[in-house]
Amino acid sequence: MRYEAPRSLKSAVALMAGARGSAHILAGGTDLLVRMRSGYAEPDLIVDIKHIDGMKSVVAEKGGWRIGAAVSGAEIGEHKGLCRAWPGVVEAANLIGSTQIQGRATMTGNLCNASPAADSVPALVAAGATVRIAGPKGRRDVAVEKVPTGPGKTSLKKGEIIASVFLPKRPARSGDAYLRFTPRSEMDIAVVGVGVSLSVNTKGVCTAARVALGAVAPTVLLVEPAARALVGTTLDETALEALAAACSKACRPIDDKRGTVEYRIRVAGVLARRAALIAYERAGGRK
Amino acid sequence: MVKVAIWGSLRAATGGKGEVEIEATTLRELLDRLAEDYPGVRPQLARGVSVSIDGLVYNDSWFTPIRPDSEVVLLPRIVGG
Amino acid sequence: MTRIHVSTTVNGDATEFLCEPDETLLDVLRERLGLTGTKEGCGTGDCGACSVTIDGRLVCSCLVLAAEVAGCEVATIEGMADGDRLHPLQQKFLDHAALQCGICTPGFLVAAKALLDRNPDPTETEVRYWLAGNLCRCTGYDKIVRAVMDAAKEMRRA
Amino acid sequence: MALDKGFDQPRKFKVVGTRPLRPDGIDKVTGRARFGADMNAPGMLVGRILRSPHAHARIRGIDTSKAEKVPGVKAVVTRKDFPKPRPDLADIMDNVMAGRKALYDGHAVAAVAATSVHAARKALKAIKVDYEVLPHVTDVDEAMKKGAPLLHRGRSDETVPAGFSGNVMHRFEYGHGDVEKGFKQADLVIERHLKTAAAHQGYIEPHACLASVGPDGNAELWVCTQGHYMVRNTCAGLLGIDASRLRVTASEIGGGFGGKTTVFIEPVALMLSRKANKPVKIVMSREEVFRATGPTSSTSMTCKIGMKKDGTITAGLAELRYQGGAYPGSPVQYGAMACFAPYDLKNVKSIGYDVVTNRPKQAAYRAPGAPMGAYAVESVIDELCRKLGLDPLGVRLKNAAREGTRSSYGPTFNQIGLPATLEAAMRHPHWKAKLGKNQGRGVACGFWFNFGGDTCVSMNVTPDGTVTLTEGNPDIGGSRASMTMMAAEELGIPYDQVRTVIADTSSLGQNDVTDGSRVTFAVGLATIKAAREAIKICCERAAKVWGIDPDAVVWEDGHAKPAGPNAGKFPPMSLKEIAAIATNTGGPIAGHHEVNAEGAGVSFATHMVDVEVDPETGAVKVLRYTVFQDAGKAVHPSYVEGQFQGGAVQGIGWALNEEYIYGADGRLQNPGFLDYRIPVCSDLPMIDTVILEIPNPGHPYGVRGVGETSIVPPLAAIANAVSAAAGVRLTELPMSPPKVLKAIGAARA
Repeated sequence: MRYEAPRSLKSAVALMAGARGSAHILAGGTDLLVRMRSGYAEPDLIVDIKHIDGMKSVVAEKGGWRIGAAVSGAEIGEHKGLCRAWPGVVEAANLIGSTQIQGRATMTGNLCNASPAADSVPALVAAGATVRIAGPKGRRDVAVEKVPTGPGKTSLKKGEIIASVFLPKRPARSGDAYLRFTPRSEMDIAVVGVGVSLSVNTKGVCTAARVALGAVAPTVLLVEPAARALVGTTLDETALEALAAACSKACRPIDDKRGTVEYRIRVAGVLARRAALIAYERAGGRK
Repeated sequence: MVKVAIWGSLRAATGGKGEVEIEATTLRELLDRLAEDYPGVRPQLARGVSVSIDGLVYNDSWFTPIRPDSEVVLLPRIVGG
Repeated sequence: MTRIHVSTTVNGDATEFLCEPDETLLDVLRERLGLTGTKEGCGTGDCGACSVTIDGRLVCSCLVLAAEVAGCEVATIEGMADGDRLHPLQQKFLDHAALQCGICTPGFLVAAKALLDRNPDPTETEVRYWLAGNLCRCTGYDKIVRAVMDAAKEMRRA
Repeated sequence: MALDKGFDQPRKFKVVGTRPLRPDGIDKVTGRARFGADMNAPGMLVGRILRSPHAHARIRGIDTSKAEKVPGVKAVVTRKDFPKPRPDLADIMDNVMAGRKALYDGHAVAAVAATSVHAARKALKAIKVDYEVLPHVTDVDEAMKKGAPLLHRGRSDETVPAGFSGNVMHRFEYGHGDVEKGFKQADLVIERHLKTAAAHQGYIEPHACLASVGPDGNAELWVCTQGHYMVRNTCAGLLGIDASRLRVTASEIGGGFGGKTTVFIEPVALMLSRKANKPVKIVMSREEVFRATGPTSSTSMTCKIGMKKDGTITAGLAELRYQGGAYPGSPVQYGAMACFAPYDLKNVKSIGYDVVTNRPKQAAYRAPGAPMGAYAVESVIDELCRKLGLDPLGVRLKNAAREGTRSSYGPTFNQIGLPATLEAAMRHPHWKAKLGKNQGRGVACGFWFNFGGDTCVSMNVTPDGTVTLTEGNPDIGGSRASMTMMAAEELGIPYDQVRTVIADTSSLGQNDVTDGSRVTFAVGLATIKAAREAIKICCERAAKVWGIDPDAVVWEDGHAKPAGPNAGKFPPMSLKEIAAIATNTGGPIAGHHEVNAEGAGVSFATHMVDVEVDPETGAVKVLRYTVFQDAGKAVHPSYVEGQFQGGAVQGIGWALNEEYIYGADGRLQNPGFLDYRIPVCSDLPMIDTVILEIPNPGHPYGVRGVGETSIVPPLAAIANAVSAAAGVRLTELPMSPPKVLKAIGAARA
């Protein structure tokens, strides 16, 4: 195995594109090293991207925020601007693992690991985030929900690296929230995760919404009927019922060691209601 | 003679008796005579027994004295965790 | 595999070592540098026994490649006391009987210090969530939480 | 006989009952303490074990030829390398290294020693095992049915009635009276079927050892274990060497809870070392710990209890079915003995079935077998109280076992503390505290035995008058502090003038394992006896100096003093003064004591817990928890509290989230701390403790073991609280959110 720590994105891409055998990006390493230890990953090449300019920074861009691929969860949680603009995304990023994991784990890694249960992904999808991908053929911007294609699989091509996540400008009177269910209060993988982002008008009527579910299908789900259930309402009981029903209906979960099909379907609706109310309050809709 | 209480599933080995009388003044005598008088108990003795004498549990001390009026209960061998 | 030469700082001392590219920081600390105070409980980042700080940031050393710490400041349990003067957290762990077997203790101390360095006056809930990545199977955490709260109090007074 | 009938009461203690700092404390807060994996040796090799991926498979052959050729590989070991074991070690041998069959996912089949981790890994991959996969069974009820896949042939003993499969190894029965008659006298009879999942001890330190066997046949082993004498005896037996040739040193131990009371990797490391002629270190991964060491049993139980309207229990019947993994010896007998032990019952019967399945061989786990049986009995009592509108503490006190009660397992209790714990619980503010919406309170009682066993202690007075105490039981939770305290108490010298060390197996006689809550009781007893012997010698030396009869010298506050009318007037001599002239008065001064410390007492506890249930997700939050337990005499109250708290929290984990999850393929699906969910700090409230002190008449200070009883009541206490909060009786552990939500849904439908 070879360990490389290039100083530029270009050389990182060149290393990844030219690699023979299995090549892995290392940012936080909190998934990769676990997989190496268990023998699931046996890299021939590891490219540590933390020494590349911009990978460890959060910068304002067009009213939104560009977050480098190697920015850790703890750094996101400590960033006042991000906390103000996208509290739901920050909450989701901060739910990944323990304090120790937070010191290393990145949202980009969470996305590229392509676990259906990744915490930050539903929140990013709800927020309408995009990623910037650098590759041998140049760079492209892609919606977050287009990245994972199945458990452990992404749409990234050989040599491609996600360089940053972009959170757009938060519209006025908007709020987002992420809730997940885990058996323990910490140190757990989501059995169900729900990200909600919505905007309201001055009368508290929801004007736009995005609802995303995690851990209930092979990839994150952007549930449009759930969003439609909210738009045009003040999140009254009928709207919340419709939201819960839409979320439960969208689920295509499996039975596994972490939860049952029945349970995931049920709790997706419960959490969606709760997350929507938090987002609504944050948007200034009150309740 | 000492009265020895026999636990439920071992009673099959004592002809259904829940209590047997044994001539013994020590633990070793008790176990030896028990095996002689009730051969059916031998497999359990081989697996190991503990003996409660007046409420305290003994495992191996052969010369533990037993008084005629002692309360003696035969138990499967107790080990810990 | 070609070994990698790494120059770093461990507990304030300039340190150099050679490591395999896939070797973890935990393995280098324990096997190459003789710093066995950092423990391995799981090797997968789930127990916190291997907690250290890198440039002040709390991490599981089992999830860090040793090659990554080139040029960094690594702090382990061995560097916590000042000579023969225990850190207040170490003293409070003793005073409160906050350890039974002691295998998780170094990780808890390193993690608790990282908390108090940031937040000198944490609530019980903040302590409990900060330390949620450190598993202890002996104590039920009660005395550990008390020791951390008490150490924080004493450090605020000092 | 070890028993000191003369319990010195009332005695004013000077050291016992105080809270000094533990002697090994500074090493443990500075990282200096050396645990199992912390030792290295020159020329050391890395040992690794190949494990079966199948739950049940015949091993047709193992080809190690390719592995042996991997560069850096110095030894490969399979079962063929071990001599035929003695009959009493046959199951241990087979569990350490599979013979004809692999009996569970994770069963060791081969091992290698190599110069690097990489070489060892490569060698494991190069070993070819020819498996014939067989049908498997992991569920206890399935395993008992006729026609179930059989693990062994002809192992069921004469106690097993016809109609069961050959996986049922043994049947136990205890009790007295006539339960059928008793049920007829009851106003209400409830029968429930209950299940519990297998839980692992979850010690944070994986098993580790460093073995070195020389060409002269002398061997050394450094190991984390609860009993290094047991390791010596077992390994010597498995390797066919004299026990005296094998010197075992116990490292500091990072938790055990019963799980380190047998051998797994140690014989393998020794065999690899013997073949390679170099030191070999084996450290288990966490995954190996879960797959291949000993969790406790999973169980299926039926419990039926009858009660009168006034709360009198008229009869109790429990049938306990415990699977103990691939070999006989589940702790079902203890479950059957302990489950009704807290109560004074006229009609009681408990039946236990020991069952084998394709799971790792269970090892002891804190009060082995008792928590599950208590869960069954205490759940049904709680339901009876609820349905009859009775106070659950009042009912328990009304039926409580007391001094003179004939226990359900046979013996009559002497002085015991159950009523005191119940009365303390009734008086405690926790019992009166208000509960909110979706909250519930549960109580439960628990019983456990204490053990004694072989114990050696050697106490040496140094020339400067300080004292070294040498004992042979690994200190798993602060026992060196307790021994030091008892030695200082007896000698009448300050705590800091005694240093206690754990000897290797060449330095003392046989010591039983640190288990059965025996150490503070048994080693403490031997320590006191050793101190008394040293004191006797000190008094004799003083008598010589003074020219008086030794009987005219007494020992008080660390000094020899003349006593009696004709003793004469001499200034008292301190231990320091006597030690300083020891060379002149007859030589070094020491006391030692070797004993089979029989006559341990029993222990009881009552637990009280409040929980909140989220009716929409089934999540359970523990809000408040109080432990009431009899400690006999609390030697170091902080560590007694620690035992209470730790046991309670292990019980909380077992009740709510911990479980071994097997797939249809018979493989363990959650061999890691991420999905085997032990409680984390943020899951819990503080755990309040109330120490009761009802002296054990079998110990000079009245000490009882306290380590295990605290895990017996929590499963039931939490189940009772969750059932109260959810409004529906939960009968299966763990009460994970999907199960709770399903039960709530079913109750409302």
